[in-house]
Amino acid sequence: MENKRNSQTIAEYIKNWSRKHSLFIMAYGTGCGAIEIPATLTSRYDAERLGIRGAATPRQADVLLITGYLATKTLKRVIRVYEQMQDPKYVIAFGSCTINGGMYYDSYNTINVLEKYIPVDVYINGCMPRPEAVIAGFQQLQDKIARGEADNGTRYKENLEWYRANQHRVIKNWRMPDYNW
Amino acid sequence: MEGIGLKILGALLTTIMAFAVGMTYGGITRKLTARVQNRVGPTIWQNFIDLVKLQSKKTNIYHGVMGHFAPMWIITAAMTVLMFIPVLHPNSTWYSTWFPNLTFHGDLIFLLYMMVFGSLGMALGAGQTGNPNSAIGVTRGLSQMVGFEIPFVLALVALMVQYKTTSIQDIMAIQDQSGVWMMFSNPFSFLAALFASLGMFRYSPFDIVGAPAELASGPVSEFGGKYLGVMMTGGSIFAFIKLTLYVDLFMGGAYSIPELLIKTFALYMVPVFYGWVSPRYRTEQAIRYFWGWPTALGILGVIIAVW
Amino acid sequence: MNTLALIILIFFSGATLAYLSSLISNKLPGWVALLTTMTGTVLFYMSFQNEQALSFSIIGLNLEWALDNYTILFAHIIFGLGILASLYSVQYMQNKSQQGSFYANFLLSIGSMFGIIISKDFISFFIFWEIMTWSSFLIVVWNGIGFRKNGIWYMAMSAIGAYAMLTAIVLINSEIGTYSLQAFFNAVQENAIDNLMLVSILLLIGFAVKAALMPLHIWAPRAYSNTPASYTSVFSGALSKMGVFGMGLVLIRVFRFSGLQDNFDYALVSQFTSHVLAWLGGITAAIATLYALVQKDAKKLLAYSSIAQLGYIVIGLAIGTKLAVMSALFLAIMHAVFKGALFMAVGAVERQVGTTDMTKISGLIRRMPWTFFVTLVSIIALAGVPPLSGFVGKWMLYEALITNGNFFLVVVVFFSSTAAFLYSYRILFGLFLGQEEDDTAHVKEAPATMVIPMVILALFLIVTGTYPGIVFEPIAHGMEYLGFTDVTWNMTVLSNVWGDSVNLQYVSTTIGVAFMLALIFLTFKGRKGTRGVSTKDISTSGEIPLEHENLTFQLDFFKPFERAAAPLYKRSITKIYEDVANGLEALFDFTRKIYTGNGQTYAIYVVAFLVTLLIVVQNML
Amino acid sequence: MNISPVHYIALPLLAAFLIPLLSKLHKELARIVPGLVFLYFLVISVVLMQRLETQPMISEVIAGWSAPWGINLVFTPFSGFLVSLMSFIGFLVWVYSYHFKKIDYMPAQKYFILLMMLVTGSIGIVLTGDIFNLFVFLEIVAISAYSLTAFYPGRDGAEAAFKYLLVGSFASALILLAIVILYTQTGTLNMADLAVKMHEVPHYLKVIIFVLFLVGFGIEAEMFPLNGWAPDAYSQAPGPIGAVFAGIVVKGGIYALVRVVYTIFDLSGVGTILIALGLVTMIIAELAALRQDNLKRMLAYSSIGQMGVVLIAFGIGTDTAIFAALFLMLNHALIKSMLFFSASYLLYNSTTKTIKELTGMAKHLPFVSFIFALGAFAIVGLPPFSGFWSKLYFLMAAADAQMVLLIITVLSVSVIEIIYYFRVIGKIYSKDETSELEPKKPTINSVLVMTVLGALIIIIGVYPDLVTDWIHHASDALVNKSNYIQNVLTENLPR
Amino acid sequence: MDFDFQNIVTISVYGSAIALILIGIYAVLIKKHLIKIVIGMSLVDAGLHLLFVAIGYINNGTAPIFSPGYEDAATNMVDPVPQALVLTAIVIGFAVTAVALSLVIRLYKHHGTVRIDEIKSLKW
Repeated sequence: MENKRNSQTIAEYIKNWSRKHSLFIMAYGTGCGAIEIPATLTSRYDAERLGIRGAATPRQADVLLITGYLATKTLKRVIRVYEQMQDPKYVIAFGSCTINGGMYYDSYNTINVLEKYIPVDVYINGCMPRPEAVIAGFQQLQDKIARGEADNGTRYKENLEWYRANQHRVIKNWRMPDYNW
Repeated sequence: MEGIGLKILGALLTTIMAFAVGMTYGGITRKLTARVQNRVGPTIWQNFIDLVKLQSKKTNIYHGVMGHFAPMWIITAAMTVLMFIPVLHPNSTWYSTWFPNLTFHGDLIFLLYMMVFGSLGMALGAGQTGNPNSAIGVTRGLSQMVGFEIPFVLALVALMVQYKTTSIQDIMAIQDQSGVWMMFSNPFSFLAALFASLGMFRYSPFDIVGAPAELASGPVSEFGGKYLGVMMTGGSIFAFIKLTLYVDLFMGGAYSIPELLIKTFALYMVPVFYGWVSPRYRTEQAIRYFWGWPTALGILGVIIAVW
Repeated sequence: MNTLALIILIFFSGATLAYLSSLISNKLPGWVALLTTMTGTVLFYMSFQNEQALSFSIIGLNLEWALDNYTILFAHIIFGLGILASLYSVQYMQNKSQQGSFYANFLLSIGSMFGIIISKDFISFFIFWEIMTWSSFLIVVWNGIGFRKNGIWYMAMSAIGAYAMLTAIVLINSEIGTYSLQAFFNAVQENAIDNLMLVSILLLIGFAVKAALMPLHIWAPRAYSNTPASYTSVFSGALSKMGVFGMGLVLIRVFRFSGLQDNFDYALVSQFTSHVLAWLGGITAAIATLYALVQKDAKKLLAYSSIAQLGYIVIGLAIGTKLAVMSALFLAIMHAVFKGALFMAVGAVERQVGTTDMTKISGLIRRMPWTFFVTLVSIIALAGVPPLSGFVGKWMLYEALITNGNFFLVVVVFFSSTAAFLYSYRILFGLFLGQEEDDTAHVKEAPATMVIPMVILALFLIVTGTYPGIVFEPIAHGMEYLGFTDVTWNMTVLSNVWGDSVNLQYVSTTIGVAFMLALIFLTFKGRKGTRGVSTKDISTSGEIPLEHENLTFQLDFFKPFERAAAPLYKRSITKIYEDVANGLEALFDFTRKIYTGNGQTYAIYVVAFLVTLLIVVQNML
Repeated sequence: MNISPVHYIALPLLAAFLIPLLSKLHKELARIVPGLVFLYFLVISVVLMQRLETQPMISEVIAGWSAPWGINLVFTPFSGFLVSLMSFIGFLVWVYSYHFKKIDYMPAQKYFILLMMLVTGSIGIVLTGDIFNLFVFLEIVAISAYSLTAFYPGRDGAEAAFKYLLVGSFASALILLAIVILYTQTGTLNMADLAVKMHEVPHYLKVIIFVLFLVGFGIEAEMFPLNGWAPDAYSQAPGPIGAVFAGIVVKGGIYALVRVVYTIFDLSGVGTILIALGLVTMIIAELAALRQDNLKRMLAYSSIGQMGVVLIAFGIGTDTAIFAALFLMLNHALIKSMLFFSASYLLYNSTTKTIKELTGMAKHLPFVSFIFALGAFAIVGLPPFSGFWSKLYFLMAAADAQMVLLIITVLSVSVIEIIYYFRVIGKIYSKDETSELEPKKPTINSVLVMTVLGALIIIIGVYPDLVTDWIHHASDALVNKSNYIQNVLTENLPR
Repeated sequence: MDFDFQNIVTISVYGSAIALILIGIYAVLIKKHLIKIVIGMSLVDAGLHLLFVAIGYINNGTAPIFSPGYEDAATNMVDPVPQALVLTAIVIGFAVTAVALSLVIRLYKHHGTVRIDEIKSLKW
């Protein structure tokens, strides 16, 4: 992949630099992975030194953490939270479950591949990933941001129809108000 | 009209300084908090980074005109109050050149009311977003305000009574003349005001207004991007304003910027320290807290002042 | 013909005409009322500069009417608000029945208010006072709902006040032999009244009822909230000021400038009364504020808020220094303006939506932007936040209290005005902010004749926020009538006796500049990407609200505060009154058991009475 | 024709006998003749009042025996005032009840005869100068009042009438006893003469006589605790008779009491007793009225309370107070009769006569409700209605007498009065629900009567000078006792 | 005090008058029977009338008529006024009693009782 960093304008560079060093995370504690977030953010691993801090609402958040398997029911919520986040936004998916369903691969009500429903920037493997891995994942995201490659929101918008089709396929009762975001 | 130009320049300088100091203090707090918790913590410039990021973010939505105005109310209030507050001691050399602004045209009670201006505007904006959490946060914030205003006002009344003036410059000048700071000549009032400042800064234990897990950060829960950025700026300026006001009123003001920084920082550490060691109060507990010992101290202060 | 008599006559005959015209068409009375108020107002403003007086005699009592500066000050309130309210009223009352009686009483009360302030003798004062009372009472019960709850209390409390006043009046007459106000003041100067304190206190009680001072306020919330909004603005704005008018006369002319300040006892008692009154005002303000912020009904909230505001005014008058009186009168005018505007705005909501219950309404800001604007401006003025005119009055009040040494009172006042932010926010949020109700999606802005009066009032608030001197001028003249000399004022600079000042022009300019800067920055930065969305589009922690759901937070709005202040809410004065009333009724019920219904018992009474009288009277005669 | 006060007595007595005969000629005459009598009352009242302009009083001697030996009728400004008032109210009652029992003329005949007797008796009480005659007239009033109270064939009417009779017979017995004692002591029955000779009576007897009179007339004047009959009688009598009770009969009782107190006796300290009794009467009555469910009983209690105020005013006894008392009596007569007139329409088809049933009556009977409200406003003394001025003068009198506590008590009771009157107005004008009563539309004559009364109340309220001269004359005449005695005893030759 | 016949008569007349009044009052106040009450009322009246006549009576007096044989009537006549008055009063008392009795009949018809304490549908 081509390194875009050198082709950035000064303004873009500053923007990306600040984005990189200030990641407000929206932790969506779906599965067992949620237990790793506190560990990551508190004294032992101290993610705040990287500029990572929690945000309580999607409006303020930069990063959406999907921490584990997603039931179709929760997927609906995830989609909504994701869509409410403001550009630029990033998604980090935790654990095997978000990659291929993991141990729930044949469950009737979980999704297997998160990428089909919302775009993901970084996957962190493991079941569950330890905080070290999480921080490594964050660093990877930061690199990506700095390079200007984290175009999560744009991807979603461009392929909205595809994502929507996938979402509709899983979520049978799509009774979500479409507020035209 | 070179006076006007200079004044505008001075006003800009004051604003920038207030902004910078406020932001830096926030960063330092974060760092210190992290150290206290045995963490490395972010850099002390982290707040600036956050601000730049917020401004760089796209702001997709707003919830109507009051939502749009909300950050404006805050920054307007912050800038206005800043213009009317003497940043440095009137006798100091720097003051007359750069920081006189409009300080002779307002007094303490005006400032008290002007400081509310921002919160009320913010509350309106938060209300319009339609998020129930915002409204709940606002009600908590306003209730808490009623709580801490009482000791605060008691302290101010003691001050005004003691010095027979409501003008901040005069208060500073009298402290200067007598050589005794208010915080020593009437320690009870100072203590009451100090307790009130805990609530004003909304650090723990008085941070239920924007309880992140419960209320999704309360009033600001629908604001992101540029709105949040402007709010942060306003908040920083306000932090500076409150500290400066305390320094002016209780510590005889500052003659130079370093002195100001030292005094304000020392004051600032009080709520921060208090926050480190305290869990969170519920709103009614917070209000009762302020209506308890701080109010008693304030009344004592007034009695002493009257004597 | 004398203009004063002509104005009174116009209003009273206008009232009759309005009632009669309702027999022809239900639409006519509104226009008749508007025409009458306009004629009266024009007549007044054409001639109020001239010296005017009128005196005549009725069953041997001399009645005098005259205009003076203090009167003119209050006449401004009455006519200003009266004409706007009657303009507003035409559309507001559009579809209601029985407009004839409404407008008749409307005009009667305005006319009698004018009568009160021009009266220079107690008899016409009292007559107009009572006409005002019952005409407003008839409007309170005009809708015929909840009479027992609303009307009776109003009338009973008013009667208590009026009779206290009447007692004082007849006592004065028995002392000085005339009903003339001027003679009374002269007698006070010469210390010619033996029980002056009793008389003054009785008069004060009479005025305090109308000014809704604390133990006598219980009629106010019920009466205000049960009245059609077009009258409530007059009711709360102008009619309650009649209490202030009278209190000003007693507290300032009798207590302060009585010429008896050398008399130690007198000074002591008058000082004591003033202090008690000031504290009552403070307590009124605090408690009423506390009650205002737990209300669910917007009109009730405003009603309690009115009580609180009147509390401030009473404090100002009771303190009685130059600045305090000025602030009280300024607040009186401003209260008339912003409370008038607020009641009009709430009335507009009521007319367009059908209710003023804040738990049922939300998100009207997009439907009724002008109404919102007016409410916002008025609420800011009410809360006393700069740069609107409410701040001017509050500032003067605080300074007056502090410079006069009322340290704890200032804290009480400050507490209540801080708590006032809570209910200010409550009403703005409850009606206009929050998510939009689907039920109210069809709602439109109120018609122009309703909006224009409100906007005029709001603009007045904005202008006087920077240039309060416009209002200071008549106030200063009025204060000179009350006995103050050398009343100074400045167009835009407020100052206290310690020499501290606030320059309002600078304040407004700074706020304006800062606001414009922020506005430009926020609006134009990333303007293309930003768009307005519906208030339903909120982040709800992933939970998905359905279209018809309304998540607006309305119930138990200030529950935490209520919990914290629970001891203050525990004892409700209304409840005490009701308990006393119930107890008395039970006692009366017991008393009337004397009439057993048995004819023989009555015969026994006769004999027993005869015997008793024979025994008792033998010694007496 | 030479008009003299005798016509007041003679004519109705004649008419009463003639009516049954005349009604044989034409049924309608039974209605018309009483009206003519009342009209004639009005005419002679006006003429006699005119004549009083030139002479202090008219003393009419009956059967040629001059005072103090003969029976005489004395028409002073005071009695003229009351007589005119009674004639006026009587006439209005006649107009109002013209359609009374239209279908069946027999009851109407009885009704009008009794009504006429009631009014005549009351006028006789006021006019007579002889104390035994006063007793006789009182009995005429009483008997016709008993009969009228029991006029309706229901069971409650009889009960009320019996109670009234029981207490009333005590009254007559006591008065008779008093007259007996008085006669043994002075040997005269003429009131002027009695007043002259009163100093011969030993003090203890004087007191006993006074107490007997006080209790005896107190029963008619509805003094507490002698007024148990009043609410029953008021509420059970036909509607217009309530007005007659309040407007005429009670005035007669008060007159008798006042005449005795002011003219015959020269006891000091009577004022205090009257004030005390008036106060108690007023307080108890108003308290009872507050808790009353029955509208007419409520009006009755209110009437008692008003009489208490009048008693207090007479007890104070200064010029202003008596002026106030007379003004109060005038207002009470006008307003209370108006209230009774309107109330009887409001309650027309009600069986229980309770206030509860009136909910929303204003919708059906707007005019009557308006009149009732007007009456309520006036009687509680709200300006600019006539009730205000009398109340003001009463208070002025009390204030001049330095009775602050009295003022406060009276005004507190007025608050109660306001509460219960306005509660009724609230019920009538309530829109919460509507009454199930079948309203009866007021007939044209009753509308006329109520309009006249309402207009009078407003006119007197706005321009009290219309009647104050009249009342001033009356009160002067009452206060000026020696003038009365002198005139009665000297002007003794038959004209 | 000499107990001659006239004195005894006088005393007994006065005494019986007072006794009648007291008995009447007793009946009115204590007896529950309506008829008895009416009788009591009549007794009171009768007692009063007797009293009145007795007061007017002079020992050995003559009728107040100036006619031959009664020349000393002017000085020694019985006072005629009480007698005239008593006549009136008796008529009145008669009328009242008649009304009362008619009312008693109606009360009995409607209430089915003649006990006064059971007839109190109007009270308070």
